Amino acid sequence: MQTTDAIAARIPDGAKLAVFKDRSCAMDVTRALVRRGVRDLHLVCVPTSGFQAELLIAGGCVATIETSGVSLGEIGPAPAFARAVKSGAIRIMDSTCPAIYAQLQAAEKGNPFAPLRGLIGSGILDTRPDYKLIQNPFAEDGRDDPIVALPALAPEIALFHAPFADEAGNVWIGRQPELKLMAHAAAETLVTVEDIRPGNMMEDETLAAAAIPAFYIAAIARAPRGAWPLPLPGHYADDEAALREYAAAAKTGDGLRAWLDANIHGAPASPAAAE
Amino acid sequence: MQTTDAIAARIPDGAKLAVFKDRSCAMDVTRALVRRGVRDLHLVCVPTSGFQAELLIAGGCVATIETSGVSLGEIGPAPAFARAVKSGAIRIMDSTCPAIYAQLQAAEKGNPFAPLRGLIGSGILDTRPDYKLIQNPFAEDGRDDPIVALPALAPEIALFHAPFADEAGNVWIGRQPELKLMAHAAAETLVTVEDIRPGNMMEDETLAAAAIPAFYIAAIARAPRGAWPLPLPGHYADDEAALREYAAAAKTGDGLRAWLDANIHGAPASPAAAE
Amino acid sequence: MTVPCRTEELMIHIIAGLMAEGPKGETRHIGCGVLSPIPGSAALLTRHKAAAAGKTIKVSIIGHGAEPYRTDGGVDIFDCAGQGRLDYFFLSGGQIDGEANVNLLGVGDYPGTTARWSGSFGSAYLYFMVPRVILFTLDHSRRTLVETVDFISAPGTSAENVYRPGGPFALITPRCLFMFDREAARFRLASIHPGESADSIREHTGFAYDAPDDVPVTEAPDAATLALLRGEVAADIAGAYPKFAHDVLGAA
Amino acid sequence: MTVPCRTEELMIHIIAGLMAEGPKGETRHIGCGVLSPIPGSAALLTRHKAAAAGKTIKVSIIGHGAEPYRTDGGVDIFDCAGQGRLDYFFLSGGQIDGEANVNLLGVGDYPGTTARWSGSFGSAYLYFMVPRVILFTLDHSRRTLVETVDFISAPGTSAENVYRPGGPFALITPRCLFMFDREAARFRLASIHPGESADSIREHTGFAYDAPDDVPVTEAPDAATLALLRGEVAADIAGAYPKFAHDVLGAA
Repeated sequence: MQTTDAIAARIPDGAKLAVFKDRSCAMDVTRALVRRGVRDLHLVCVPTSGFQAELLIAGGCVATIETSGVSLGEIGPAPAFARAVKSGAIRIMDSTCPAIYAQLQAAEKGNPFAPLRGLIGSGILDTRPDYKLIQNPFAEDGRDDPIVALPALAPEIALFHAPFADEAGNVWIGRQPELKLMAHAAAETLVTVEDIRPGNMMEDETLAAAAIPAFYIAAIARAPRGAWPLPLPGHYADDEAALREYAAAAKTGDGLRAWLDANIHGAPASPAAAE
Repeated sequence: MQTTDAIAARIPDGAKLAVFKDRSCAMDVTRALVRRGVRDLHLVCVPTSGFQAELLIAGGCVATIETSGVSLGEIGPAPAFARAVKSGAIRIMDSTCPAIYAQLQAAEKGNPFAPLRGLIGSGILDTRPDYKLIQNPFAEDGRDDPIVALPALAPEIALFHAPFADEAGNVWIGRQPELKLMAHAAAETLVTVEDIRPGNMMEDETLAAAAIPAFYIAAIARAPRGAWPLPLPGHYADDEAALREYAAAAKTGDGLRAWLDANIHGAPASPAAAE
Repeated sequence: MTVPCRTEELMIHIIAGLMAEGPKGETRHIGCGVLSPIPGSAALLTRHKAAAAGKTIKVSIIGHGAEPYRTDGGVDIFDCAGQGRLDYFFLSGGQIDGEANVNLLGVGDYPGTTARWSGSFGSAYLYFMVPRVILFTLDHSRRTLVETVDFISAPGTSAENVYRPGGPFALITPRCLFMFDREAARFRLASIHPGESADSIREHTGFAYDAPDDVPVTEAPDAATLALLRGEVAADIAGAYPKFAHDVLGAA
Repeated sequence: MTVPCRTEELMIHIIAGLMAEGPKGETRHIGCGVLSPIPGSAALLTRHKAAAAGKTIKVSIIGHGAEPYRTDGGVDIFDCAGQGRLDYFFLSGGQIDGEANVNLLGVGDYPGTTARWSGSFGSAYLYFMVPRVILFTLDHSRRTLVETVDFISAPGTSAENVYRPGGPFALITPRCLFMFDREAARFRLASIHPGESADSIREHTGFAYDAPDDVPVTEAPDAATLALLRGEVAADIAGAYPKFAHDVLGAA
């Protein structure tokens, strides 16, 4: 068994790191990364991100972000993200959700690329020279039928937080099959969980259907409420007050620095760890 | 709620019908189809088949079979299949397992095609003019890098047998995610189940992860032991004696006709139905 | 008989009316993205009204935590669209122009040097694949409804050779309803909400559009619809938008 | 010390020896297809031996009903190979020729007018993607080991421009072990099982191959290996091949 800090220690400067949306995020590890001062991450958001990307950008950890969007949802825009993109402090690779999924699925299958409809005429194509326009080889009667080919996207590391793992190292992900896609596409998968259960969930037909086999998992750490202040579906909701407090503070650079000092650099990893 | 015969009645002559491997097969419906004398099916095996394809071919129901293989597993070759292919009584579209999966996944995603490595130099490519060789648009430095493009494969109907459904029409498939792929790729999905449970499995995080939502399901019938003599994983094994009896009888055309008369045309749909 | 209602409620009512039928007969499936409480409520209103008539409409609301509105994982809604199994979807934009181009990304030189918004999300795919995409905005002003967007997250129309079964259907704002003519690549003013006029619409709209000589006034919801909206729909939408359900629809 | 054993047990022992190390250091993952009890047993023997040394080797056996040997759905094993996460796989064939082309389909004009077998299964993909594919047959005769296959389910070698991280590694038969030289596109006789000779191999092999002047005799398993094979391995492989486990390995 690993600690949250040990998980964070496996993520080096410059890593191409895949993170998931705005829930089931390994936020304890994310805080540990900011505290350690990891640099130059290439963040792959599957297919978007919220407070997790925002915090890593606020902490100065990100060189490049590949995403279909970053926002704090109902709470509003992501201020550090918006400032960093406007100023050019980070490089952004804008995409659209199904393109990022398709790119990960290409890596999952060992394909060099995946075709995808849509995108033609979107400014995204102009900003992504790595997305190529090809002809549909199955167009009827040799008709002109352009379609976008997306390169496979294989992150070096996938990182997320799940409800539980078992002693055999399998991880239960519930209704979030994208987490399995991330584990398949990435070279290495790091996971925190609410709990470690005895036994082997793969022997249980009901649990096994929503499990990632241990074979795909490089390291697991127990981190109760490890997704806080983001939600873990079926377990806890987001901590809206904490997120609003952050959003209000981060409106200015000074406010953000004070928030980081109080909440990251001088604070424990999570409320549970403080107990 | 439907009957097995009502499910079979939804499958017309000539239908492009997807069936699954050698387990979780809707065998009650298959027998009903043979009994009714359905004709000219285009059978899509996902990605292979066993006794189900063999029986439909034996019954004269199949015009075309698209498959990576048909065998009775440890019991031996599939005699009616082998005879029908040798004599040209059915048209075969030979493929390889991951190609059929990739073609269904292309249909699932609304893509016109899917790339796949391998296949180049296999005789399969020579026999499948619908599989095309294209250039990998991401080959380094314009290097010659041929790759196979497979057309999307959207069956008209997907048919299988699952452990249970619920009153809301959701179907639980357990550890067989390919069944969900079939439902997504096909225009219409027909299912038989061991049992119908009260309530809505989608409200249960554990069950929901391995469920096909009712939205994808056109009709469900209860058919206890509906996969017999094939196995339903986690519920019952195959009936090896019944399969061996078939294999022995089907070695000759006369033996096969006698077996069909005794076991299909003059018999009830399943042992349970006979009780 | 109509009764007083909020602008948001009027918008929900209008959208639901648009979706009473589908592109190919009955409406089967309505999808809603993130940050879309008005469309989400409209989808649920459509669903509840259809249910009263014994018909089932599937509603998928990205981010909704409860059955039957949540999606089957994040990939599913896009695959659904690719399969032709999604009839309606909604898009907004920091800018929307007269050719129905949508900008969710920002203002100024790319990547948004003047203002940077969240990003294009699924728009660059769904706008092509969903037969009827309904645009919406809460800011009907020349700032949002512009002549030409600074960045095209997703284009309103495409060249004839581009595979595109879907596209824009209508644009609903707090002031009016526009319908989109794909042949002409132009909006047409369809109805004006109470309190607005042809002139006030023209004044606040940054793009050119067609308008009939007599523009009808938007029909307000009747009491039964409002009761449904403030009751069952409000309770349901709270699963994704608790604040909206409470503040706008008055849910407990 | 070696003890008498069945030919199948010898084959299992030899295959396991081949897999003790992987293409890039330690063996991580061995996959076995349908109708492959000997390879399946070899994979399990490799796994049990590694476990005794404190190392974990993943074994996936298509059709195995029990943990930890079953796959995560039917697509997973192919995706695993595509990801480079599968080190070894096994293929047999109704015909195997001197260039390691494999025919699983039939004899005579396509689609098998003289004899029609089951089909090519996953061979046309896995033979390309898995670094070390071990071929096996129980029929070492000129009928099976032919000069040229009637149909290429999967080719032994590919032109230089074809992406191919994988391919044939060895061929095990009841008479001998061949290793495959990918550069030369030829088999080389590596060892001869007890009771066979260089001449008997030549007599029963339909293709040309290389052979050293002195061909070693295949090393038989020691008593500990046989005990492991007839004990834990037999019990484990029974989950996929109960008849084989009972008849060949003597499992209860």
